[in-house]
Amino acid sequence: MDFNLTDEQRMLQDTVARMIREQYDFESRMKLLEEPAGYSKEIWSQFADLGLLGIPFSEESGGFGGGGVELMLVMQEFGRGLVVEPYLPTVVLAGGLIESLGSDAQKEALLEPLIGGELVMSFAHGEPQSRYDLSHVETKAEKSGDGYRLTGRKAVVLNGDSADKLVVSARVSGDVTDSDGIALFVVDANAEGVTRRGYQTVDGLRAAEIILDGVQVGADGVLGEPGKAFPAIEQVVGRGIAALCAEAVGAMEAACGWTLEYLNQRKQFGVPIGKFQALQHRMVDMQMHTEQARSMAILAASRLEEDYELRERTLSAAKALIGQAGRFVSEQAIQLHGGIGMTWEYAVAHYAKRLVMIDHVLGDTDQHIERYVALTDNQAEGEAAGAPLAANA
Amino acid sequence: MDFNLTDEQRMLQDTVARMIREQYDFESRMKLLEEPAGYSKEIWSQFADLGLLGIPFSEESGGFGGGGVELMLVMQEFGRGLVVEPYLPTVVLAGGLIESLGSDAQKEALLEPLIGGELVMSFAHGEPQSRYDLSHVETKAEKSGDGYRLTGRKAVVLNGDSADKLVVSARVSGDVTDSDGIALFVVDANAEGVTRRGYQTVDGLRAAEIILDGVQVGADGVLGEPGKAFPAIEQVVGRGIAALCAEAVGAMEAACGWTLEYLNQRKQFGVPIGKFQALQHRMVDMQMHTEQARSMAILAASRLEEDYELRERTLSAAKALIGQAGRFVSEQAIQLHGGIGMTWEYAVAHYAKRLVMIDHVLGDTDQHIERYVALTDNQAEGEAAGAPLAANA
Amino acid sequence: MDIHYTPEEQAFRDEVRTFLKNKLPEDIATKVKAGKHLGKEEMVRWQKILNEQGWLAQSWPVEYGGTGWTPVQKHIFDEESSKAGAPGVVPFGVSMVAPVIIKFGTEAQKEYYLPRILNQDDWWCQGYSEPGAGSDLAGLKTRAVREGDHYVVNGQKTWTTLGQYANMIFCLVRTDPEAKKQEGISFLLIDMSTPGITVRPIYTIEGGHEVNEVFFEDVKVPVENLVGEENKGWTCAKYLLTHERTGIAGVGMAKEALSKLKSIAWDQKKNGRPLMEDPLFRNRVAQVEIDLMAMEMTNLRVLAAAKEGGAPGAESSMLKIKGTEVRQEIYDLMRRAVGPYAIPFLPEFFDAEAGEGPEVGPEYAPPLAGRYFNNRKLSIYGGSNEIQKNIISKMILGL
Amino acid sequence: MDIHYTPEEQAFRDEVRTFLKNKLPEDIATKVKAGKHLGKEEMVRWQKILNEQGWLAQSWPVEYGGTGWTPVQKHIFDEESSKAGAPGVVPFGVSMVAPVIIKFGTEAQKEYYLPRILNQDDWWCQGYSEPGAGSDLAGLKTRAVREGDHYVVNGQKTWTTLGQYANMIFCLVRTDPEAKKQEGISFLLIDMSTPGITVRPIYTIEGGHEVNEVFFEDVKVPVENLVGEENKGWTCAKYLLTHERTGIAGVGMAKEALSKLKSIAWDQKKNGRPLMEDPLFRNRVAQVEIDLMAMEMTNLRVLAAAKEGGAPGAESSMLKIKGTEVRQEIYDLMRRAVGPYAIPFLPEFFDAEAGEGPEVGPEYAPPLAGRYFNNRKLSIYGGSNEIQKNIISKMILGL
Repeated sequence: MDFNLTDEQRMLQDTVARMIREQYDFESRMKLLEEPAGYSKEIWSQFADLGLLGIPFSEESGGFGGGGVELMLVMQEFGRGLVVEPYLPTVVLAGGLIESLGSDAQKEALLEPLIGGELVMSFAHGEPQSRYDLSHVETKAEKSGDGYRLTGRKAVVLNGDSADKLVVSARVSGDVTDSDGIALFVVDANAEGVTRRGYQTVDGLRAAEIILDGVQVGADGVLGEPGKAFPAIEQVVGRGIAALCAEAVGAMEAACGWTLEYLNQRKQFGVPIGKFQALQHRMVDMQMHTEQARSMAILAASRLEEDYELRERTLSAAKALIGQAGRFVSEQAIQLHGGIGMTWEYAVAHYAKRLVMIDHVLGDTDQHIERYVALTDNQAEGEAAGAPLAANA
Repeated sequence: MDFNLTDEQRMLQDTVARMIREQYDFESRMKLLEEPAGYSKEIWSQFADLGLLGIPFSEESGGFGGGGVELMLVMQEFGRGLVVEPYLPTVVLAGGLIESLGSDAQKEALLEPLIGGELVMSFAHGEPQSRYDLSHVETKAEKSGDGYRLTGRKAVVLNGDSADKLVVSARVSGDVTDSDGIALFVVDANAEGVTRRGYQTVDGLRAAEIILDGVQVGADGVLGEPGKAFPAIEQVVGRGIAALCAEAVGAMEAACGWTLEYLNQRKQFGVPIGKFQALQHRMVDMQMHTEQARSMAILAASRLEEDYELRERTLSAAKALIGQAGRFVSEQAIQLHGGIGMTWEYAVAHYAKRLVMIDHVLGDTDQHIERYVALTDNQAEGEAAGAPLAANA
Repeated sequence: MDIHYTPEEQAFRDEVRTFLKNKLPEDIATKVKAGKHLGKEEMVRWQKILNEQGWLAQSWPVEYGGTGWTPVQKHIFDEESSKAGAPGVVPFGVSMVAPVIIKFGTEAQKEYYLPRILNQDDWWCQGYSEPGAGSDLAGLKTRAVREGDHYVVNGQKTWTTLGQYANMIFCLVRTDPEAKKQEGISFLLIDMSTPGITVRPIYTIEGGHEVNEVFFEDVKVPVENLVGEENKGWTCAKYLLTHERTGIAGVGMAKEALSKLKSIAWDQKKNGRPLMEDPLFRNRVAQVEIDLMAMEMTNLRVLAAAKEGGAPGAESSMLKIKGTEVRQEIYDLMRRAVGPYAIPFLPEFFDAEAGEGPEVGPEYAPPLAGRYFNNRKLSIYGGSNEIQKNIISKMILGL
Repeated sequence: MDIHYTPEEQAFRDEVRTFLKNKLPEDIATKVKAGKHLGKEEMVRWQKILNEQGWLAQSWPVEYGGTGWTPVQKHIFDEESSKAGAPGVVPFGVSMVAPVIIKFGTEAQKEYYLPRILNQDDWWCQGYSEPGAGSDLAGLKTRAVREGDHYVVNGQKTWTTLGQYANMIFCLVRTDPEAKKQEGISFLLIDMSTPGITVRPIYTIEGGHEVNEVFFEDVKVPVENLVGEENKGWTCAKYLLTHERTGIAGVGMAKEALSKLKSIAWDQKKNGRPLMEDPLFRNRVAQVEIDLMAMEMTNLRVLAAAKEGGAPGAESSMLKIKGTEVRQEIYDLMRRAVGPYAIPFLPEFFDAEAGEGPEVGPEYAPPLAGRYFNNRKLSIYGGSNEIQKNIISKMILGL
């Protein structure tokens, strides 16, 4: 057992941390929201230059060959900076699916520009009725020529408004919630039949509702074997969950940091309010939630390559705990700040919004506890409960 | 709307309060536990002399004609004193069933001595597998001569070890959990075929496991129409719930009182520990839980005569909230006392045990929330949510 | 002891219902029920209707135009209003400055200001908090120096709710800088159009504009605008703070919110079934419903004590805490109920009738996250819940 | 970063498993797993077995007979022990007084006491707390006055765990009453058979007898029983308190308790189905399981830091709080799981094999309520959780 970072990992962490520290202070971040795409193309290029966009991709695909820990290190710093660039939808989700299912030609055509920062993508999967159910896909893909014709509607597609290309899920067979029968397609965001309504999100990101009205996709746009995409979706979403967990830990650290500073500086009745025991204990609770969240983010990152059940159980446990911890930290950070924590001009409000909204992305606490239970009760009970965490699989 | 007590009610309250204050201090109470029956026959006689054993019975039955409020006033004082006498099983439950279903002859034969303090009874209803489900009755009653023959087992029968007579539920028809088909019988506790294993309870009361091995009951022992007893059971248990709620409020008040006194008196680091803000706020939380519990005890007492749904919904809501409040107050009373609150010699430990155990009697918080939901969703939603509390039915 | 309404109280409830049914403008009720923001015009319109009915000044003495209602009547009115979707009355004029003027003001002040408040001629706002002094009011720094028949005011107020609409502000100002903290404070009425006053909006976490900063730079205020004695403003402030606050628990608002939560949870689907049938979610809704039921009863008990002359005192702190906890829990559940559709930020949906292009999620969804965040304020303003616990532990518990 | 055990750590785990399988007496494991109390004989028997294996003194330096284990090895041992139903080692001798003797004792003390601790010749107990001083150790009043080659000790200690079995007690006593609070305290080793010592049992909430009061009346203690310098006992006390506490989170115990909770909840029926399939109860079990998973990871991180030489410091306060919260939650759920059968009080069931007459409820039920109540102590002893939060807010947060 070893919690030390390798030299390479430490370098990666330092690089990202420095960049965030130097270029991503709160005021700069708030200005980025006004960019047309809702983020900075320039910073995106810098991410590319630093190699960050290639982190999770294999070296054959032109990537860095990083695993869960590398992803965690990057996302944690992004969380500290409340980074708005579309790393999750482009690199982790859409990119991950292309690497996982794409043909050599598709990988070459898409991953190279993606890693280079020239191609921004999105994963259009959720639908108005799907809530957090990954297998709920109503959008239809009908055979048409040597390709498919897509019809349906995608909901709250992160950065779907400015993406160049979309990875779209659609059903080729089966019932609405079957995991069998789901296919993935690469669709040009400006293709005929695609209508996008973009909007800002509560936490300052961008998303879109996307209507697909008989969108024609050629054979070269089919990703993997049609109808068999679900396992890859689950795995890539799992990576997304680990990424969000790490981001949340970074944001919690920042929210705790701001709050601690405020408690030390703000005076009332003649003393810093950090001298009041009730507030001290609340601060301790925030810190403890953050430590528990950090533990789960590490565990999630460390188990991305394990077998299905252990991996998915861990990811659901992590997302569930982090949703709760994030909400607690957010609410208490605001409460301990008082009115100032409620204002748009003050960073804490925005950390709070991001943390609470993370619980609405890729499944919330309730959904993941339910899933954790389902995956646990599949196993021999004694094993599941008593198994040492660190035991090798 | 009027929260004032009538003069009669105030007199009743004063009488019981005085008696508890003068004769039921903590040391005296702890001595009573060593009595053979687990309570004091002498105090029971005093209850009779004061008319307390007749409170809920109609004047025709020789009672006081009291309603929910009178019952509440008595039980609240009992809660303050941690009274161990079998008021709930004898007067509220068994007595209540006899008044509700008994023939004139049965009422005369049983209620007069019961109200006079000469007859102690118990309600043998719960079974090893019934948990909190009132309609779960496996005990069988088979026709035998002009009476019945009872076979089965009753679990955790409060004061079942020392009761003179038992009201026993048994099934004449239907499946194990049908509410139809349940009958009630008055059984002599020493009748042939009755085996009792008595024991103390965690909170210092007494209970028994009772085995019925072909116990013969004559026609005069059948209470009401066989198979149709369930509505009466539900109503009388409802009164029991209201009684327990009131008792819990009395016990919470006492637990808060002891804790407040301790916070003021105990010094650490040179000041009374009540000066520490974190402990102050905890004490406030205890007090708030107690006030919320008091509100529900009043509401429960006030709705005992309402129609089925409103009455039962209220009782389940009250029992659910009071279970939670009681647990919070207990745990925090111990915590704020520190080690001393953990000791057998100190009253707070016993209030805590009673409060926590009340949640195990006549349904716990979980069971009653579930029941509340079932009863609520039966109704038109809008009505149920928006109806003013004080609205006349 | 009888928790039922008396026949008189029932008759009153019917009267209120009839009034609301006939007089509450439908456009306003629709907006309120949808959780949208009201503009100034709408608030004024409703308050004029209330005034015509004689029901605006509920806590004033009858001789000044008050209703003479009992606390239970006020409770009934609040409850029915919330249920019907009537907006709450903006408190700064009618419920805050007016009682102070009635208690401490000169005859001239009463004659001038009270009718203007009833007629909606003045929109008042509150100048209490300052950047350096949150829950610690006595530490305020805004100075007023007597110069002839004027005070000259310099300083800054903050968290001034709806100050953007106001033409009048009542302020606590320091008139004797030498005096001990709570002494040397005076209570001034200030015309917002006086030169030297600047109002700057504060945007809050959800992007809304409810509160403001107000800056005073050499603002001349006539001495006749002093209420009570100079340096005795703390008396006015305390009176206002401890002034009976019937509605502090927000029972009516909580019930309305709960009812909305339930209708959302019936509409939302989880795994093909209404979310309201999900055992865990349903349990949470029931928990908060039961908590609210208990709180309503607690509120009624406090009201009854108030009717009997018992001072609500620190009980209102309990109601404030419990009331805000219950509402925050309900808003939290609403946000969670809509799943991913809590994410879009569509401020145009808060105020206007409908968005453009493809709709985004169910109609009720867009304001929910904002409402959740905005309502974090409940446990902060009006004395944070921590301050309320300090009060209870001092006043009730003697700690 | 790698959360897996190294091959060496895996080999060690196998070794521990084999040892436990071969050497842990079955009667003891059965009692531990059923939540029953162990007697002195059983505890001594197990500790002798551990000593024969050389595994009793896990935190001693190797030269005194310690194991030289890394923190991870200790964690593995704890985890496997809990899983197997091995009792925890009674800490007062081997883990508390011994490290102090090793650090501050004379050669004679080391030579005499350490082997006796390993061989189970002495049963030690702790004389720290006093009736007037709970978490505030420095306020202690027990006096020791030097008279020739003896100290004469007068005073009272309390919460002395398992003092009824002890023949030795280590005490903090005040040797200089003039000195400031934390000065003037000395660390004494006292033979319990010395005239003037009385042990009185304290029965706890659930009826058990784990703790005692110890009274000292003119008790003569030879000066050679002083550890460290006179008046410098606080140094020993602090050393002991901050001494590395690997097992403070109680991960192994929590896992065992969780596994028991699950088996109970599978066995119990609610509405004809296993309670474990009740969505609400199942959710609670999952919540605490996930919390425990996170805590185990936190514990491993702290251990790893300790291995690298980073002092666990205030992190152990976090683990203490979280560890006790998790266990208390599990015990609470167990109590609730058995419904009405939590009510019977059957102390004969705690220790003996079976009751008489008709059985009362399922075999696992009788100890559950008692265990829940008894374990309220977890958040009180060893520095209450409130004190731990004070420590964290000072040491980590600097508040």
